Amino acid sequence: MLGQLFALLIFPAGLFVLVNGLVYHWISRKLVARLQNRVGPRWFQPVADIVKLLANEEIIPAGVNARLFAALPVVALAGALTAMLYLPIAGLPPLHNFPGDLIVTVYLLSLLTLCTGLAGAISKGRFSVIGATRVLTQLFSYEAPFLLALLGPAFVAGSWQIDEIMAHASGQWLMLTQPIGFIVALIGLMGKLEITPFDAPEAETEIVAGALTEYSGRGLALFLLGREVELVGGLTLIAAFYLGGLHNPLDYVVKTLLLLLGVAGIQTVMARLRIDQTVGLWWRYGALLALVQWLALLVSQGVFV
Amino acid sequence: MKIAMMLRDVLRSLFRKPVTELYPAQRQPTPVQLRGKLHWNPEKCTGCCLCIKDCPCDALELITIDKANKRFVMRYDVGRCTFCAQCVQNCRFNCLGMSSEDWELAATDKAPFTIYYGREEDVQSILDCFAETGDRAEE
Amino acid sequence: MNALQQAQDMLTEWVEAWTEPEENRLDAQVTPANLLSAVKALDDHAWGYLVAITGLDAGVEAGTLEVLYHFCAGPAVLTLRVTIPREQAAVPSICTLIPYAGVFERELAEMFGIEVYGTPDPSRLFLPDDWPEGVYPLRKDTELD
Amino acid sequence: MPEERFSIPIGPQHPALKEPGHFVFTVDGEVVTGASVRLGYAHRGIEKATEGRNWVQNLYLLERICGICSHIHATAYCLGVEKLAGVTAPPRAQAIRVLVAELERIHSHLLWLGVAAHQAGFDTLFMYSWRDRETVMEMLERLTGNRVNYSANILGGVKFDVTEPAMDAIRHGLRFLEERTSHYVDVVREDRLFLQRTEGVGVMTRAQAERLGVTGPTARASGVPRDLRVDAPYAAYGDYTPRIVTETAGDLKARFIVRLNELSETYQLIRTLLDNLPEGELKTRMPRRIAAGETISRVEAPRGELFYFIKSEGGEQPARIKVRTPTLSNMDSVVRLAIGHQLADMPMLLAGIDPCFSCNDRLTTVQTGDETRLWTWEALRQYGIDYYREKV
Repeated sequence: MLGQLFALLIFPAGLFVLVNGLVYHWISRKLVARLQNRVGPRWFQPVADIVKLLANEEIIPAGVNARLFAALPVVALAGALTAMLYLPIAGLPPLHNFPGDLIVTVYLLSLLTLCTGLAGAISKGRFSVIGATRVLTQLFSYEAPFLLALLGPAFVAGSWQIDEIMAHASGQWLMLTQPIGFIVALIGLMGKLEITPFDAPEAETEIVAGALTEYSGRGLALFLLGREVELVGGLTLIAAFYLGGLHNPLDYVVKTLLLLLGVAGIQTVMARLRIDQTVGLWWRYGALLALVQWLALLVSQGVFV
Repeated sequence: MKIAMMLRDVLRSLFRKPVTELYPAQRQPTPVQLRGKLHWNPEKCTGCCLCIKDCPCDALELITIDKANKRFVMRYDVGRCTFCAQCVQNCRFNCLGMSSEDWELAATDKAPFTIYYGREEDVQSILDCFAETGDRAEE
Repeated sequence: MNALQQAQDMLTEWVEAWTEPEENRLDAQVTPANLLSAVKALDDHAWGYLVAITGLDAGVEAGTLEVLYHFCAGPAVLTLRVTIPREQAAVPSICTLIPYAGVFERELAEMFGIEVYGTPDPSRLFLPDDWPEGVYPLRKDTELD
Repeated sequence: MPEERFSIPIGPQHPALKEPGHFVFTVDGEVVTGASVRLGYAHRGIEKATEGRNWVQNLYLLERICGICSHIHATAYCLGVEKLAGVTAPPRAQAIRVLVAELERIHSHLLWLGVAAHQAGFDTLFMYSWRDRETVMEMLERLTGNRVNYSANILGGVKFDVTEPAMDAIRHGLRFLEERTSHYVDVVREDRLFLQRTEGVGVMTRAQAERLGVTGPTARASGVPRDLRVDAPYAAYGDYTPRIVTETAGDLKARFIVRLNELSETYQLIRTLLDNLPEGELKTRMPRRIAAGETISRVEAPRGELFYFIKSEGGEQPARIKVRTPTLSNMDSVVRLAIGHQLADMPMLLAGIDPCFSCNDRLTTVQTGDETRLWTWEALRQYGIDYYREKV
């Protein structure tokens, strides 16, 4: 019982992932800054932001279902944290597993996006509603290719259980044998995290902060934490599948940071896509590429089996 | 079709020092032309008040103690000054100048913004006079 | 033939008096009734473009306001001057001929209290919403502090 | 039942507009179906205020109409007043005016490039163009003593001379800027992802541009070859003539290209100017009272044609100064072009004309005879204090 509480609140879910998320968030900001020839924030900036938000007054807009408004960020963060229980956080084997936990994890990770969309939709602000529409539109565009890209390694391993897939992927870097899947997965993660060029849902120059415009204080802090947790989860998942598995903490740090650098690099050289362009890109190219990868896998498997 | 054309800049920056100036920890040297705080030299002033006439923001005031002996005190309001240097241009006796060193003029209260220039004893007599009358009116 | 002479030829019918205040400039005195015809003549010949509408207040004693329509073609500036009484300050809108004159007319109306009849959007452009009616900041007798 | 419309306000406080203007866009889904504009949030009553100040004081007031193109406002005013007074500034002073004006154009266009890129969510281009803009800011600081509001002009001349070391510093800086600018031209011309946001967006044909009265680079991007530096040379532009840069596409991409190519022209012009700077005095005497008369002064600001109408009645103060800034004549085009575009394109479209709200809003002071309808500053402040005291 105590052990489970520890696992839930401290390690691997809970506190550890939160700290991990904040640190990675800082690293990504710092990387982007350096790539743009700037200094970037100091190490405590993300922590300071969260602490400040937690201390801030929380404003609930008039005419909004207050309970739902307050519950959504909690659900979002809880969903993201729950997903961590099935992931090889810090290179250690996942705490829990069962056949098919990959699908559950991926959908737990999507809970945050759904909650963000819902939060925007109930907020009644004009920017929030437009933001919510965009969040959900984007969700439906990247989710299928992203899932297909993650199922590639699962297909090769013949299992839908994260640790088994990872065990199969160890020793061989699937990003070399399934490059398309890797790229689609990485870019899908950027869509999930609403990183440029997929930041139309929170495009500050158009709709202020998108779906979360009306959020302040704790609610906003929880959403932001949820996104940082998701960053960790997403990087872990891709590193475990495509970069030859995660075997120890060092392995974990090196591989996830490499991915983070890749994300920061892609982020800096791109302009924001309009939401219609995002959808077009994912369905026209993303989904197609993921299917091509699948076809290639089917053929190669067919040959080898 | 080309994409990611800023990639070269981006990669180069990764191995280069950021250009951000870490003010106030590091200060860049200022050019000599910089128009900072105004300085007034009472020795040559004739009290013609041309500087005051054209000041666009009423930042200057010349208090006459003894016109015949050319004893003046200049009250300068840094908070109002726009640092345009028109007064420096107007002065035919080169009494006015703007410092290129003294430019970090922010303060947390209003007191440092009022500056009295002049011979020490003149400034003192003016301040005493204000202390007596309890206001900052002229004369 | 230079641009100002061309303009002079186009407008002879509508203009009461001509003056040449400076090099490359021509001022034409026009009555409010003839304004639209004069602008139409310029527009029909595609002479230059409207660059600004200036309001002028001659003061309370003179009792008149002036509206200046500046048209430019290269270095040449043609100004149509319309004089109107302060009490019944009104000019016709030229938006039907020059659509973008709307913003200039809105500015003129709120700053000088000149009614521009027929302008598509007579709402305020610059002045605050709670600015009182009947106070026109750029008239000479409006004292502001 | 009336048709329900969903309207998105942009401004007066909105991250898309770093300056206060208020646009209301009516949208159907993501597509804009209507637009309107309300200005005046930055009114300072400058036109009225000029009537209560003397000719010299007005120079600094008008210079502060805009922080970015301050020098060109002052130049337009000086040229106008000098014309009224029958005085001509010496050739070297005129050349220095042109030099500062062109450096200001570089600064303004690079600033615009950054802002426009930021509107498109391309922050890397934003950061780099602003980094490079520092080069020209430093040149200006070295030359004039300030990064903005250079205060280079006085009536009848300029305040400072250009020294040899300063010239070398400018030449050196220009080499760097030239290389960077040609790189940016490549980026805005060819980067596929960025083109998705600019190509074919906000298209304004030449006929439309003339019909909507747009000016400056916005007009030149639609193929209207209008540039006062060439059409009606002022100051020293008669001796140093730039080439008019035009594009025909009239979309956002063309506006990027026109502004960047104008930069290359400007570098060229500055070089020629530095190599052929006339010798001589920096200023002439100006009378304190300016002869009665009216004059018009037109100059090419970075954003387009800037128009000054100055009227003197022979006193120490002007009778009327009318300023028509380029943004005002470009503003109408945004409202008209907006319809049919995506909401996401609005910030870009707005940035496309390089709007300057402080230039626009300069006309009113807040104080009227009707006290009951206005909050005085004191009352407002007290209200704020009371409000927060109650909250705590």
